[in-house]
Amino acid sequence: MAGSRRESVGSILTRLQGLLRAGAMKAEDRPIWYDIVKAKPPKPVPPHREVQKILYPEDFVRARFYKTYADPGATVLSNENSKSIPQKFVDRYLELHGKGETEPSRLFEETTQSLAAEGVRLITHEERAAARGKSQVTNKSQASAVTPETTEPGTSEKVKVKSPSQKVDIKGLFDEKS
Amino acid sequence: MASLSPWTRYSLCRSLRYCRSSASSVLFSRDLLRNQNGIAGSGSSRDNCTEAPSPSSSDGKQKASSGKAVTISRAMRAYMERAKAHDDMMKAEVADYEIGKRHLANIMGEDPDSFTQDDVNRAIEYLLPSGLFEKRARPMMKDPYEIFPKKKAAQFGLDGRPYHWLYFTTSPNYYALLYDIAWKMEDLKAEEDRLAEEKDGKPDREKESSDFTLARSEWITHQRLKDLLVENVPEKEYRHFLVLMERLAAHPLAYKMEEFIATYREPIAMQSQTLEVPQIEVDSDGRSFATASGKRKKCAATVRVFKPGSGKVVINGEDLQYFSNFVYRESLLFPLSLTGLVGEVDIEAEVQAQGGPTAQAGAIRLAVSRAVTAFVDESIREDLRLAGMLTEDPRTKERKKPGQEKARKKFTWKKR
Amino acid sequence: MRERLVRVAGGMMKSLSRTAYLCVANDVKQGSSRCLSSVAEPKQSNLRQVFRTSEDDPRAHTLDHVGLFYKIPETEVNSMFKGCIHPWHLRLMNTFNEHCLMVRKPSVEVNGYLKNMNFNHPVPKFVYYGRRGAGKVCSLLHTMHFCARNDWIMVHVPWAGQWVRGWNKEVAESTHKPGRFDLPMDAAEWLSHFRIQNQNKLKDLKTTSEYIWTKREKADVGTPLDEIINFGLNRFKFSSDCVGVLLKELRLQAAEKGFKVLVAINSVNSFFVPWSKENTLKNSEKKQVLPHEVSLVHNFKKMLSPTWNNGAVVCTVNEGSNDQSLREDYTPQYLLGQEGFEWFDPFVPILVPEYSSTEALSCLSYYIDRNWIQNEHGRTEEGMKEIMFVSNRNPFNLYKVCSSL
Amino acid sequence: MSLYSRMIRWRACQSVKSCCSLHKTALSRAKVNLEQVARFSGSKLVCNQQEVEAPTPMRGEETESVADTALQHDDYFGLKNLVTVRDLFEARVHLGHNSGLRHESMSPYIFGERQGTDIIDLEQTLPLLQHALDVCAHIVYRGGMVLFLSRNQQTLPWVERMAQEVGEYSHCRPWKRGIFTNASSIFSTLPIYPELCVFLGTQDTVFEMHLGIVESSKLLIPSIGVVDSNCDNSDLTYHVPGNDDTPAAIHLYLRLFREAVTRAKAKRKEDGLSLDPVAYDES
Repeated sequence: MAGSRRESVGSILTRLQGLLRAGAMKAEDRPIWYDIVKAKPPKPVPPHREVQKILYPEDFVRARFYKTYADPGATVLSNENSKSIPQKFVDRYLELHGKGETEPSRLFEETTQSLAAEGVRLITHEERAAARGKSQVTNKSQASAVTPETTEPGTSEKVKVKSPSQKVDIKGLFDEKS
Repeated sequence: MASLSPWTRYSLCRSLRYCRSSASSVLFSRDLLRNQNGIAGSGSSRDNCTEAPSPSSSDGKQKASSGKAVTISRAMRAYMERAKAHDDMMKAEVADYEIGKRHLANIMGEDPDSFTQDDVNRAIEYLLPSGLFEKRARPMMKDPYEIFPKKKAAQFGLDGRPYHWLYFTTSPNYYALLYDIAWKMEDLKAEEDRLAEEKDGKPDREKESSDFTLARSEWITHQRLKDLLVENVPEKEYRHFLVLMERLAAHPLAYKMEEFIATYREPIAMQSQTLEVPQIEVDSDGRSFATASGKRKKCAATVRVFKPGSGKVVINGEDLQYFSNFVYRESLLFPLSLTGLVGEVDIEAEVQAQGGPTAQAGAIRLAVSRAVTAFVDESIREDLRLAGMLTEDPRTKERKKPGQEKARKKFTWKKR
Repeated sequence: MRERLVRVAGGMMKSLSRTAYLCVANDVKQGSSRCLSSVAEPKQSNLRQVFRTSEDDPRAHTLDHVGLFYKIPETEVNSMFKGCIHPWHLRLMNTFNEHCLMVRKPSVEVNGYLKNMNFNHPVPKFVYYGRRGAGKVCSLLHTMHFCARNDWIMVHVPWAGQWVRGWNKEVAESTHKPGRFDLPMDAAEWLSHFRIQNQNKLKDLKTTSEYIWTKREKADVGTPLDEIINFGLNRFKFSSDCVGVLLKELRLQAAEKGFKVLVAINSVNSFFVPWSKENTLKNSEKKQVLPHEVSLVHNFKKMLSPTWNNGAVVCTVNEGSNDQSLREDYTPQYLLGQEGFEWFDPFVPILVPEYSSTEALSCLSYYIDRNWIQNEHGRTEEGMKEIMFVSNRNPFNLYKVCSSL
Repeated sequence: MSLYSRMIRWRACQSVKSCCSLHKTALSRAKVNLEQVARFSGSKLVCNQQEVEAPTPMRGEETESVADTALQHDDYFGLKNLVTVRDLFEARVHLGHNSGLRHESMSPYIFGERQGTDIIDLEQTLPLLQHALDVCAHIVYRGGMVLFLSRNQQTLPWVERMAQEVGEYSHCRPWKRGIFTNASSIFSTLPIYPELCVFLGTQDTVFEMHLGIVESSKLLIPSIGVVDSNCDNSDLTYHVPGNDDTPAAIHLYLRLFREAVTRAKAKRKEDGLSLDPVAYDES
């Protein structure tokens, strides 16, 4: 078509109209889309706006949950009906909150207790660290005979992430829960 | 040339304008062009252009059967105009050619009415002798339809809509093929899932798929694919096609698509099947023998192989001593050792003493291999063929070049 | 795979040394045992057979021993065979650490004749002939061994061709007769060879006439032949004449004294056929010396004439000692030429053929036994067949083929 | 996510309701219009508002007027009830890219950033999609060619199949430069252009924009494009903010465009606009 090939100038509609106005294109030769685009022009672009972060109240509960408690372990994804422990916690929290009986400051502990009553035992980061340290000690005493250089607890912990003793620890966690 | 009058020379030259290279593009018929201009009525054109009705009006509108005006797209109008112009030009050229032919007949003193194309060729060769090596570069006078490239038929209808839904890809047939392959693959995957569900992940396909194999065929060549698609397919695209087809053929359920795959495969001819196996004859002593001959360089050998035998070899009445070098004896040994007939056959060879021992040994070896095929089974015959024993060596002595001492060797040259 | 097979086709007997290729080739064929040396699992040949005989006395050899190797004792080797055997054969024997000869039909036949001959007749003449490498010298050796065991006196020329060729040899005008030429070195060499071969047999032999070498030096009647030999070895100038004296005395005394003389000459045809001009013997004036002008040849030719008895002449004719242009055939008639044939007539030609398949197998078994064939495919039955095919069962070619395995 | 999903669900219900009500009125209005067309056929039904430079149609006044009447209609092909916000949500149309990849021109259409991922505002997407479908249907209704483009390898066969089945065109293969801008030499005929390009993804590779967008804009071909949060929408005539990577979303778009094209063709036949002697479905 004989229009300007500078695509950044106006829109295709204005450019075609320019052609028609200037007589470079006869009216009967106009393309099919012309009438349609003219009748149904593109909608104006809404004004630019700042994109907000999407946050919900439950996010704060969940954030505090993860801050306080250690990762409760894996979640079964194949069963969509089963809820994960954090989700249960959040639901219970909101439920208690909705009832309005508890003080907001005690709501978190209340929820923990309520879940504990149902048999869900949550382990805090400190407890986890303590348990891990203990297993680390035993592990070290076993391993020291073989590898005396693993003396520094921080590095050895990193190294031991995949060690069998760690697995035992996790297994123990599950056992406790069940 | 001097005897020609200016006029004849002019017409001759005019006729000789047809000496252009006939770069042929894709399939296109002149039937179509004739059709549209009402020259030839028979018009059995091969391409899809026959679908387009012949437009007679030039204003771009036509009354359809419903009585309403049908718009002919500008692209189609332009195409038809060009087609008409081309046809007019061709008509003029054909007329020129006919006149030129008559002039030529007169020059040669022959009857213009019975002057054929062969006569034209002969006359041109006589009147305008050319020393050019390339035949196509020499003067010629031919039917314009043989000289001008054929014109491409329209790929779109009167309304300007392309026939093919992948027209805009510029290689519709190729991409349609890829599309087919993709969907076949999807179908196979779906089928596999279905079978896995039905038979608990163990579809028994051994029975059906037993005769599906790619071993006896190979993928079609690049050129063949081009011919099949009537499109230019770049090398890269051809390789892409191969990759996709390989993937399809490697699918465990590929046998279900055997028919589709087979269209893009060419059978590998079992050459040993087409091989001529010599007849086994029986001589007066009741021993069976086979006769065969072989060639190498300038040497020809005829060999009779007797079975059973004791490993005796007679070449031109001598024994294997005929070849003093072990290399030649070894070359005779190979077909026998490959077939396991060392010491079990007798060989009688007659070989022309011309040529060197290599040629003689090679000729005898070929003949022996051929003769031995009579006594062995098919698989060994194929082994022999694969080992190159049944193929004649086409190499010959390279000619000596002028200015050189031998074929390659140069004269000694010293600057000073 | 295809390429490999073709590559093997190129130099295929090397297949034996390049068995790896053929093994690959054969794997494809799923181990069929057709392709001989390519059998994936080389198994020892079952053609292995008896190739040795403990009978080391050639007098006892009969046709039953044909194709079997017998061992020559070390002492006899040193006394008799040093300088008689071709270098390659000697090398091979040294490698094998024993000196074995195969009993073959031609020599058994000749030995049989010698055993039953009436020696009152003029000397019988036998000529071994055959293709190159067919075993003529070995047959001659066998005969010599036979005669040595019978305490015959050996007059053996290891290679007569040596006397008629060599353009740079020391050639002297004959002291005995002008127009002839002496080969002092060759004659001396032969004398020492003769002495070694007949160490204990010459004690009683004395000259029967007087020989005057120079004005001062002469050999009286009754001089031991040993002294003649010593004289020849000390005075090279007269060595050729000494040879003549020696041969004459042997001829004369053979019948009288009752000892038997074996004249064994290898490639006797060189006595009669002149060598080409380039390589021929030349005198001090650079003129060609024809064989009959050489005094040694002249003397030995006399041994071939039927003028004496109580002895035998066993010779070989050899293509190799003829001129390049005269090697078209290996028959005595062709090789000796007109003159030689007439000189020799009458004689018994004995063909030394190539190995029969039993003999070839025996030889291969011997080689395998001596670890001469180490390639494991060469030890298989199919490998042996290949070797036999390529060598055409010619003993020398058989050795050559096997030497690379 | 639960609150958000609940919220979306609520919104979706609202939109479904409104859609239903709208649809009813639209249908009744369409009937009226058709009757009007029938009554005033032949007379010049003025369709445009003010432009003098764009004269009334010339290609057979009768058909033109029918088409123009259809154009007057808000939803002539009944495409508004085809899809709801819920449908879009379930087809994961709302999922954008990582926020760091966001294109500035897309920020008005982004609902928010959820844990580092942009969420596209389906409330805005829906009307834009309906508008685009309507335009597409109108172009088809008038006999225009539609070219469907996509460079997504995963969904390529589906796009091509849809185009083939509805009798339109498709180009999902590597774009050779100049297919529009240099068409006369590439096709060696008088160039043929589609009347509409539908981009089911506006990106060629992850870094580059589809070249066809610029080419169609240069050649005055209107384009509809599904633009993800990381794409530039400035060269498209009609844009539909939405996920362009997920097969579910692409299948949804394909279903909608298929419906739009089929309905438009049916209408075209019904209204007697289709007089072309050549069948251009599959040949």
